Amino acid sequence: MLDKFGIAKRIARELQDGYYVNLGIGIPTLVANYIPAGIEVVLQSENGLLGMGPFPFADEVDADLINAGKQTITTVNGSAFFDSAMSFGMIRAGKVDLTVLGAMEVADNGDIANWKVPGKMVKGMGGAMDLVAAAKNIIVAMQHCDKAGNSKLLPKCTLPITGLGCVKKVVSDLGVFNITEQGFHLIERAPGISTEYIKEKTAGRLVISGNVPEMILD
Amino acid sequence: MLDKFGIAKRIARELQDGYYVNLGIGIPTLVANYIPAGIEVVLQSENGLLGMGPFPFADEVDADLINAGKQTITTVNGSAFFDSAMSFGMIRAGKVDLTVLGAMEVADNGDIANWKVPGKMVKGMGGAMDLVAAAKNIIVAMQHCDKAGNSKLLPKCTLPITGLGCVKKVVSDLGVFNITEQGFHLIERAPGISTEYIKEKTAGRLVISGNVPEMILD
Amino acid sequence: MKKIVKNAEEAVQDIQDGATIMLGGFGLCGIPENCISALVKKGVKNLTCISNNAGVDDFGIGLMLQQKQVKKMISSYVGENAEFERQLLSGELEVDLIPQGTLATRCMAAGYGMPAVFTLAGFGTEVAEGKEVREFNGKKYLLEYAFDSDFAIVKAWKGDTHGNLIFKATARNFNPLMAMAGKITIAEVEELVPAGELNPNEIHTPGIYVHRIFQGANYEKRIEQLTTRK
Amino acid sequence: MKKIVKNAEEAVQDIQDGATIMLGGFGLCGIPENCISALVKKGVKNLTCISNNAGVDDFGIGLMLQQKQVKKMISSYVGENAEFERQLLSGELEVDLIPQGTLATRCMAAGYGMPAVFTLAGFGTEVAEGKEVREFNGKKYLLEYAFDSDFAIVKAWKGDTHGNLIFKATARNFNPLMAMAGKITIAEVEELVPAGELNPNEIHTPGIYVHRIFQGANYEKRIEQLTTRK
Repeated sequence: MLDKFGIAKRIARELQDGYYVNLGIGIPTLVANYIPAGIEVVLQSENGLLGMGPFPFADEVDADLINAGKQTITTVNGSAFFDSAMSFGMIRAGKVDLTVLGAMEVADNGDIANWKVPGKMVKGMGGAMDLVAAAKNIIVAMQHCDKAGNSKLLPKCTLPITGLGCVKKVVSDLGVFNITEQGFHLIERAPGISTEYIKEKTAGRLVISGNVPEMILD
Repeated sequence: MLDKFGIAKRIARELQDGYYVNLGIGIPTLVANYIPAGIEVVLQSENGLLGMGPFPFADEVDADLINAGKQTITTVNGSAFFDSAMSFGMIRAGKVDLTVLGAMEVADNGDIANWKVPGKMVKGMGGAMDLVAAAKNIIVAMQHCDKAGNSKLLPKCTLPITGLGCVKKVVSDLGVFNITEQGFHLIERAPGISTEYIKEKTAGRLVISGNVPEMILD
Repeated sequence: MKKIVKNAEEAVQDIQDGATIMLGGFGLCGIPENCISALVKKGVKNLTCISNNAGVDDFGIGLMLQQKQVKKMISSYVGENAEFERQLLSGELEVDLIPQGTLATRCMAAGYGMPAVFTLAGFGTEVAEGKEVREFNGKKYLLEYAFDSDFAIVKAWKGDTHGNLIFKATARNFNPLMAMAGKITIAEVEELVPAGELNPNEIHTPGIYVHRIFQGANYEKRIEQLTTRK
Repeated sequence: MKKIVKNAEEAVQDIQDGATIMLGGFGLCGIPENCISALVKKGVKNLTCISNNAGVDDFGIGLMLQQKQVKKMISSYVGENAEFERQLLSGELEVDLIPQGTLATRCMAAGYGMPAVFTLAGFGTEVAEGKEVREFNGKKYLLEYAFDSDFAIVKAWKGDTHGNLIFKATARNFNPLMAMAGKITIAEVEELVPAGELNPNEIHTPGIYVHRIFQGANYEKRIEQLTTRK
């Protein structure tokens, strides 16, 4: 089973040199810590920055320099600032190579729900609907099951939808799944997790073809 | 009768402090020379400048600094550069207070034709269609008649239209006309020009109410 | 050209009950602190506020919520704020949640004289309910309308007496977009300089969009999530 | 990240006959001189060029017209150029004339992922023929589509190794809009610096939009209308 760092580490392997990447709040943010050596990736923060750097040292903190999670951050060499319309413009135009975000539910056709739970206070979708509707490559980082052990990889989302048919890949604590016409295509098992266990924990259509390798991290 | 300098001088009286003004090529450009003392006007050049200054001294010439007529120019204190989308965006959004341009024909309902003569090489509308469609206040600077003596203030444009019902005022060599529902409303006669003469030279509907004053320039 | 006003009180003096106002900023970053204080002091009510967020309990738009000045929020993300939640649940406050990119683009559309835009965000979701859908090149878009706001209130880093503005870092966010979109645009700036001191090549918002400008005072610039490394 | 190419020849090497290319500049101001020369040298044919103007007889796009490389021009104002007129009248060259603001906005739309925009320009004129008209708030707008271009070729003042661009004065014009709009965007710059040397607050075109960049050489920057005072 992968912990959140493992999920982030596995997703980081999808990065390629020169990629422009938007990392959502939570596990996706951790992906930045595992960018493979030798490749250069530019992080987009949708509040108006390309080239997001690490958190600042205490004496570098600047209230005017935050990320989309409202955390204080830094720039890197080659950073650029812009307004929110251009930021979502570049997302909408497909200029961002990869978007990584969390989800409450993913359906086997790529639908995603991650913004609203009926009955709970609704805080809003922020940039999530723009990102999922327009990003050309979306990977979801998520726990495979909720706290009660129910699958969050479903035949159909039960929560209000954030976007239709947009997720390309899911990396959960149990494995890596490509979204295909046939459903969740298991391509790697998390360390120590059997295909049987994954079958049991996946409510949506699951495709397992041949021997699925166990992933090796590090 | 007004010469081109007189037309420009008369139009300059329409300027008010704080106006943002777009001046077209030809007579309109001359208006900049007659801005009344004590008021500040900002000239927009639709290729991407607010705050157009005078022509440069020979040693100031910069090929990267031109106006919409492709002439070398200068900036003033408070100038700002921007791209062509923002430039026409501010025009379209009605932020430019006054647009002055030339015309081949104006109709008594405010239609204007100034971009194309059938049978002649068509060079294009440049920014003229954007300006006439979107500017909130358009004054046309023009000769009242063509070289053959035919009125260019018409009941209906004969040339291909640049924009519909957009002209608010015409300043010709013969007088000043507000465009109203009733047609060209003569509000001032050029020095030495009689209302009779203006009637004779105006093909479109002309409104003359009471004694029309002769304008006094300087 | 008389764009300079003395202070925030003068800048907002004609904002009436029931007005629709845009307020720049993302979270607490780049918000017009001085004008918000002045609006609280003025006590104007029944406002419709277009702003990406609604502040926190004791800062930003949260201060206006405390005084029950806001009738409706149009935002992409709210609720960092207990009073907000209370008013929402009690029905005192109306909220219109809009995808962040759509919010930004509807501001830009207003500033560029575009009455409506097509955007992908929200198609197939409850955001799309009642909206016109149109397909282009096999993708489905929602038709979204330009905002119509009486006032836009923005905060810039530097400004000049012609109203030209330069924003700093990610405090830019919605500010230049809203600056373009207000019927009346008010800019508060950290540093106000005479026309000619800003480089014309570095202006983010040309002065034509700005009707009133003043140098603000006592910026707190509160940080919502202070994160550092060692 | 490998955006740097050696020179214009390398930058344009995969532009094929029949390509649609955008070329930045207004008149001769801010045109990509080096890439135009390289395209002339390469001899690529049947190009559709989206550019506000078409150069003069012996400079700018005029050089490509001399070599009969252009099948169609999409512009707002042309014909400062005898060869252009000759080809147009003889039917060798096709021309699509578009209002300047519409041209600019259709570029921006492509860069912002907006499939179409509504604009006032041209309503009631021959430009509107065959176009969809829609009324908003009592005004009639034309529906105009985002451009779809294989390459955008722009000229900037400064650029860095990440592709960030800064333009100078009115040489900005269409350049940042086209930079956003190309499937492949090529930028030639007067000065190419390492990432980190440009102020992130002063970037006009973020590098995400730029695929290839090089420092150009021997800029002539010809002036179309030299006007001076004494």
